[in-house]
Amino acid sequence: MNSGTILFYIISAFILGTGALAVTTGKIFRAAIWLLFCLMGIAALYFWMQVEFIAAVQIIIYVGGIVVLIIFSIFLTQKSGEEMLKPVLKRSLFSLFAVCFGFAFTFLLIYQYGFHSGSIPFQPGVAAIGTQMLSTTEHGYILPFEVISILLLAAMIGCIVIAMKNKQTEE
Amino acid sequence: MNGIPLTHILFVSTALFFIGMYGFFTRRNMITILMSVELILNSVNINFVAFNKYLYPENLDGVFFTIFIITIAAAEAAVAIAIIINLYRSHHSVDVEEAGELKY
Amino acid sequence: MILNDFFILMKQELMLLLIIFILLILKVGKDRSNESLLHLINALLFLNLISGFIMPAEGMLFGNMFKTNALITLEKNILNIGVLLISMQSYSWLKNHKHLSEFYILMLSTLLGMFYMISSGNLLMFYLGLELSTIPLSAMANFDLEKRASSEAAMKLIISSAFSSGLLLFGISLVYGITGSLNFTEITPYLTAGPLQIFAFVLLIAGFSFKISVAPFHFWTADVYEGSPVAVTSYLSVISKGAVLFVFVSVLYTLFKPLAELWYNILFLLSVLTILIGNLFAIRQNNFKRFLAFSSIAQVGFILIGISGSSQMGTASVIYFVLIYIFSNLGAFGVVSLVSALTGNENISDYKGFYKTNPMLSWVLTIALFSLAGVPPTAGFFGKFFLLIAGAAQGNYILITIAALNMVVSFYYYLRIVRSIFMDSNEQPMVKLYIPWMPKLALFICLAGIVVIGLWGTIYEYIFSLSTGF
Amino acid sequence: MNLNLLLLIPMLTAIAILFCKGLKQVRMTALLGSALQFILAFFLLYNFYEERTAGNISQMLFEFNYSWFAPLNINYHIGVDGISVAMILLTAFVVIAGVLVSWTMDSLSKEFFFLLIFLSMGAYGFFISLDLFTLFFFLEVAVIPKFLLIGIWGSGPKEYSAMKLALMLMGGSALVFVGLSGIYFNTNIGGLHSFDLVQISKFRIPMDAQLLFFPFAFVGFGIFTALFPFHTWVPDGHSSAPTAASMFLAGISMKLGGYGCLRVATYLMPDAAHAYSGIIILLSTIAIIYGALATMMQKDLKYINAYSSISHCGFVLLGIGMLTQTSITGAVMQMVSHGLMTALFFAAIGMIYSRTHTRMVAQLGGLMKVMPFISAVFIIAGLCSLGLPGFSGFVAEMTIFMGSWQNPDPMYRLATILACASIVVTAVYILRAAGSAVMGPITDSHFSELTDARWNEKLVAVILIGGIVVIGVLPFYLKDLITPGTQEILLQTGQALMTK
Amino acid sequence: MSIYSYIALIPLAPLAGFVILGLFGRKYFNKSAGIIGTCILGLSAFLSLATAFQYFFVDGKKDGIFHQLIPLKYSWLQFSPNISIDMGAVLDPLSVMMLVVVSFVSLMVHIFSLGYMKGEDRFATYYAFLSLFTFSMLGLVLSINIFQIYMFWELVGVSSFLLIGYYYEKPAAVAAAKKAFIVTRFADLGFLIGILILSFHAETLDFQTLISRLTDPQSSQYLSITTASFFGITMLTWGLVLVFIGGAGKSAMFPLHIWLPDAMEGPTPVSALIHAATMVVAGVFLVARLFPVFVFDHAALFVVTYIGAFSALLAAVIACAQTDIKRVLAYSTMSQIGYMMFALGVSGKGGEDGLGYMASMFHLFTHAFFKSLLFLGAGAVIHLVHSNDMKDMGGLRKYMPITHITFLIACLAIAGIPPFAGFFSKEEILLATFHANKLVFCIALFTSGLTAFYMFRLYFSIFWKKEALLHGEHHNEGTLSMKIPLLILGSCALLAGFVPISSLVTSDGAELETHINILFSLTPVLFGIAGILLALNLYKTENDKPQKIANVMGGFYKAAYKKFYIDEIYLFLTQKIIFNLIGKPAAWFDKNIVDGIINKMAGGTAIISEQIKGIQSGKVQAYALYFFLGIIGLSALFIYILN
Repeated sequence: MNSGTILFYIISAFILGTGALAVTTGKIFRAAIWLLFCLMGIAALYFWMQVEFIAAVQIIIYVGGIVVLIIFSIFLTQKSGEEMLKPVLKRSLFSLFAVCFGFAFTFLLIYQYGFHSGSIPFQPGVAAIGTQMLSTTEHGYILPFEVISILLLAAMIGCIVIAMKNKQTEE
Repeated sequence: MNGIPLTHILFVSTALFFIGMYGFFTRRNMITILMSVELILNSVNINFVAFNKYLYPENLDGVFFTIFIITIAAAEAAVAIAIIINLYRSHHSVDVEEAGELKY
Repeated sequence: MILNDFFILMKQELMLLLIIFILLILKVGKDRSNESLLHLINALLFLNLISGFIMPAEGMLFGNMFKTNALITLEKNILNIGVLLISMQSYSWLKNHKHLSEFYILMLSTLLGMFYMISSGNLLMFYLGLELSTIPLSAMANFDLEKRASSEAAMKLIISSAFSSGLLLFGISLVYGITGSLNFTEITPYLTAGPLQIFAFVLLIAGFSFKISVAPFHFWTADVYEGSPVAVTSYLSVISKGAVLFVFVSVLYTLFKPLAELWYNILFLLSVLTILIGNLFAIRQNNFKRFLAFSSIAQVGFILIGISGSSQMGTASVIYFVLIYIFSNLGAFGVVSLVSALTGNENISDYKGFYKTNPMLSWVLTIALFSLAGVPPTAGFFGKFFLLIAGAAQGNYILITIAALNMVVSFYYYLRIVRSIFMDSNEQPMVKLYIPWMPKLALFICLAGIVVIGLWGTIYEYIFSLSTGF
Repeated sequence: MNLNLLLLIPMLTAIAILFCKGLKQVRMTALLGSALQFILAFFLLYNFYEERTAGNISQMLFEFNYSWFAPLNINYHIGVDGISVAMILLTAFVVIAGVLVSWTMDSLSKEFFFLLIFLSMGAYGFFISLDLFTLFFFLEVAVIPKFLLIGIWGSGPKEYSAMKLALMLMGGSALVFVGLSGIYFNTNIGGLHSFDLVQISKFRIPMDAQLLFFPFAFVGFGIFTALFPFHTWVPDGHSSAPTAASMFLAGISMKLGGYGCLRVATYLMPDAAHAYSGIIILLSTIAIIYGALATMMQKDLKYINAYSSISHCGFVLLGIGMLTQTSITGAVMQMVSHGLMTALFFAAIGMIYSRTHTRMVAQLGGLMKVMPFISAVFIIAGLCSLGLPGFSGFVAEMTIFMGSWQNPDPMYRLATILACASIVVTAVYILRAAGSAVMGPITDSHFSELTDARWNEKLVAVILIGGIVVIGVLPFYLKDLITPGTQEILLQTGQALMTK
Repeated sequence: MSIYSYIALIPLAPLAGFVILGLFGRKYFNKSAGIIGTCILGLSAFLSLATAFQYFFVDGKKDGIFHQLIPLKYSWLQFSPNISIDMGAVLDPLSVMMLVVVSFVSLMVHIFSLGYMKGEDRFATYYAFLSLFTFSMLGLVLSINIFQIYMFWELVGVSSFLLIGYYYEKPAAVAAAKKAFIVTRFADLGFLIGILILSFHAETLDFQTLISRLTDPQSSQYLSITTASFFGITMLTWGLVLVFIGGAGKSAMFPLHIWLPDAMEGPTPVSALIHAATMVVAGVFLVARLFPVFVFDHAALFVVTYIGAFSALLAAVIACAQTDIKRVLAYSTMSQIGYMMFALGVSGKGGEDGLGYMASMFHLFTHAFFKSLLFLGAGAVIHLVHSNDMKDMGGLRKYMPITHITFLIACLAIAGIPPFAGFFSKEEILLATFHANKLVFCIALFTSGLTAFYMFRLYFSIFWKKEALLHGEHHNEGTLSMKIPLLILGSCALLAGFVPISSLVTSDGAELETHINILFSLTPVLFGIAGILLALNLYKTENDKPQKIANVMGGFYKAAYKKFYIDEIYLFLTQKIIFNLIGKPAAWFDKNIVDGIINKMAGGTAIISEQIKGIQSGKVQAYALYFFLGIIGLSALFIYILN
């Protein structure tokens, strides 16, 4: 029972706890904050797993991007701090049951499958990632890179068109 | 390396996945639903990284997949939020139950 | 020389990119009148369609992330035809739309996504293609910016597709965990019918089923179809569905070959369920788009039967049917979009006595519906016949009987519309509509397709010769 | 001669109609086209005899085989034997009569005649096709025009009837489809599955497959020819349809079913036919008796004829089910005869209805005085349908009885006797209808200024009655025409249960 | 036998007449139609007489026996190598005699109708129908093939339908026509099935072959038909009885006689032709035609005998109570045919046993003349009085002397008073019966008495009784064309008895030696005279005796007057039983059960789709939930299945 293990359990407990809170708290703003914590916890998990690059990306994009976006949208659509509508009780009970069952089912399968970890050391250097990202050979990711760029472009245009207040509706 | 078995990490990811799903099912505010989706995606990310690290360290497929997922999550969130805002303009509410006119 | 065959192999994708950039440049440049822009765009799309047919090549790039061959080229061409037709049909709607070029940019980027998805040899590329073809689509669904229904539809689309892609990703991650690779060719050998594999596989199937709206993953379909602008609806129902179907077939036949028994049974269940659900809901609909949504769900059920044939005949029949389905469905949607653009009517009850005022449109609509219903001599008959024959090859006659009898139900609701067009009396039927030449041309192309593709056996022969066996 | 003409001429006619303007052009074109078909049919008959007398004893004549969907071994394969020729003649008769009888169809005339001709094309195609796919194709081609014809130009609860008819017929063809696919996948000709009728008939389908798929095929086609209990589309459909459509329905499309039962079900799956003959005979006997009894209670002329058609088509199925040379011959003769006779009957009813605007027997009466010609036609049709010697009905029914009686099983004998008994019931309802509708005193004062038949109606009567009488007086021509075909079928059905 | 080929003309000439008159008569030569028809018929009558002469006296006889000649035979519809319907003509004493009778009487009727039907606006149609009937009747008697006979049988039926319904505007006429057709049709069903049975076992439809096979106890066919049995009765009996039922229907034997009286609604000459002389004896003809086979089966003959006898008696009784003169004649016809039937029934084959057969044919022959004479006379009367009812008549003798005389002759003939025609034939019948069956003999005797009584009741009430009170107009008895036939037939009725039928038409073709036995024939004559005297006493002058007797008889008289309620029974059976208990339920079942189920299926689908619409609730989260459950369900299911 070394420190690494303890750290892991702490991190994971933190992730799950904050995650649970994020989907259950009554106040939307708090939910956003809990989400933020949860994401950071996950970043911490990445650090723990020694994939620093992903951790960094996680923090930059999620924490720095998405959560901020979400909070903006909350400001746009909501008066902060007000209580959210309670979920429909029947459905929440049912979905709680379903989710628990699903979780049991899935994890049972995973557990039974029993992934045996190999022993090769795993050291993803940022440089390696960069070179592979732009290589055109086997395990090169130039094409997905291009595709994602188009996706982002399209998404941007879409957002602009949709979210732009158009004059007709105003006057 | 530390002696955490892979299944424990997978436990975390799966749990997170279903937590997200629970949120998705129950939350009535669209934005919170979006948050739940983010949780789901993150659990998948954990899966990929964990698999990549523990099982197939020889190449970085999982890691790259994670990167792309994160990017896409961003794009998706952006578009979703744009749509939600537009919907808010017309419905003056972001409650899913409100936006149920198309049915049967 | 890698660069050379890069240009040759990816010519269709590059063509699309080119058009997208042209549109961007036009957008930033001085703004033109919509008409001229539309003509230009349709010309470009036509070029794009033509370019698809020249220099067919076979090969793969980037370590099997992108592969192409005659069949894939054909599939892309089919999609190109569909897109061209849709853009011609939505002329009247787009003519006075503010965000014309954005619409096209989004549409073409989704098309690009589908192309990547079709030629993907790698789960990552497949996923990216899928998302690229989904996210902008949900933006497009919102293009009737003032309509409440439109934004609701868009919301439903984006949220449920996010959900489904989440599950899909979970499945992919499991597959990755099991096989340790994302490359189709490397995955296949590792697939066995173990519990976790089955679970992962079902997750993937669900991802596909969501896109092609197979029950019980279809619920978004009707609402989104009803809410979105007609152009987007037809795009959803024809192009994106067709594209995913193409991928579905190839993935099942090649990637998941080891699990054939499994997915055969799954398809059996799903197809029966889908046909039943589609028919039962379609009977009752009054909104034309919603009606077409459910009818298309039923159609997908028939397609699944064809796929379950799991043979060269299966592939050929599916592609053939999709081709026919594009023409027939666009024939119907073309009329609907014209009517809704010019009069705003979208209900079937508005079509009472339609024949009195608009005989031409009525005939087009009727023939298209007959083709959907599978009535000879329209092409739909041949499509359905071959699908069912392909399914029957497995010797599962229960499935065939159920399907055949369900065709009768589907006849009921198609004929219901024909009835209200021709027979029901209406004190104030719709006014005589003036139709611009471009949609008219599109409609005629649809008609020609409906008539020719069926009767002219060579087309099927060609597709069959290209399609890969099981 | 080239059989494709039989499809080409109607197609061209239909297209020509689309380019016509006004009722006059349209109907002239239609008449021209149908007259051409008429001539062509007789030309075909002539050539057929020529070939036969020239000693060409191949089963099918004038074959034309074109590979349509090569990968599935689907061919556009056409050809005729005596039975098909008889059916084609029947079609030609009914078509020209139908065109003539709807001479004054002024609402949407272009569409009307287009659909009429289109329908006839379907019928021709069905009768000449030797490839099951082609056959099925034309079978369904012939369904939808009926829906439109009834729904648009019909009377009474037309939408309901049209929908019912279309759906039940489509249900029938769905079953047929299952049967055909079963046949297809159980054939192995040179390593290929085949839809080719002639080849399949050479190849004996395995017994279990036959037992499985015969019911599908037979019931499917049976629905078309009003097999009990799937006959309920007949009364509604016929009574709501416009005159010409009724003539087509009863005259031709019910025959599609009988022909299919014979040519596909019985011919390709003979062993199963033997296995199931008991059930077939039971059902057809029920149809005969019960159709006749139900007819007695009808008050609407069209309903009367529709129900009597159920009864008469029961004879067809009975003849097929008895599986003796004579009875099958009789079945085919009955198809032809019933086609002409019922077409005539509907034509007469249509003429009466178009004048008196009622079809209720109770409201009609004394028409003999004001419209002797039409009344005479009506009575002749009635007499033919109750099987009067000298008309086709007698010959056909007697042939069926003779053939059925050759089947020594006592139950089959009983069925035959019951079938014979139905001719008495037929007499009852026909005479009731004729007696109170045509004879008797004039019931309604405004009948007295009605006019008698116009030239086109007279022509209709002459054509159809001509056919009926020729068959009735010189039946041996028809019989010799179809006998080789039926012999072929009976040889298929293996055991020689022929007349001694 | 090519020299006979001209007999094809005998039936075909009337057919041609029918076609011409039927198609063009009404429009082009409505007036002259009568002449044309009559001339055409004259031709065939002449030809048949010529045939008779040639057959009987020139070359019919070979070594003392009349042989069957088949001059014409064409295969019409070949079912199988040996079962085929042939069309042709047979010549044997039976058919030749019938030829003469039919064509001759028909000719008379044609001539009579010239006057009687004058001025009808469907004059041509009338003659067309007459020609059609004559054609079918001639074809019937010439048939060489049991199926040919069936066909003409049907044609005769339909032409009688048309002729009875000639006054189609009279509902009664239409009803009568329908009744006649349907009843005979019902009987024909028996005939048809009989044909099927006989032909199946005899393996032929041809009369000659059939008879030769079924009368030769060694032939396999004979064995098969006698061994095969149903309810313990041999197929032979079944076949013959069923065939006889067909004959009984046409010949109005009990219980299928109900149509005959009503058929009197038709024009009177038609009654004279169809319902007196020709069609109604078709049944007798049929039995006679198959007589060689009947002889082999006593059960069948037994049926024939008793049905015949009973009908004779019943008809006679009913006839006494009727007041409509045509109905009286109708019943008397029925009664006389009963005579012929049981005469056949008691007969044997060959030699002295064959007496019955000969007598029956003889009676048929004579009866044709006097009965048609009676009808035509009645027609003349009705033509004058415009009524069918005795009450409106009386004392007509001074207005219509010729009619009176001929009518009297006919009555005497039918009453069997020597030397009139009826005497000889009836005497032979009684003789034959006396040898064979005493019971039937008594019935016959009594009946002959009754016959004399009601005939003279008729005669007196028409021509004597009260003074005629004719309103001033025309007192002539019709045109010359009406008188001539009366005279001709009258002379026939007088002389026909002397025609040597016994040497011509016999059961075995050989000559049959007959001798009038005075002592024996005294009884029937006495009975006849007794009947006449009774009638004289009661009806010569107007008085109330008949009424008294009627009162004494009471119920019986009423029953007889009401024809023993047989019509009512039939009415009950058809209307109540068939229509209400079978037809209506069938129609109801079809409408509500069979069709109902199909409609219910459609409705059920709609209902289901209405029920399940809730799952498409419009709530995106619910959709996601279904999505998820679908996945879990599928994977759980298949993991369970595959592992």
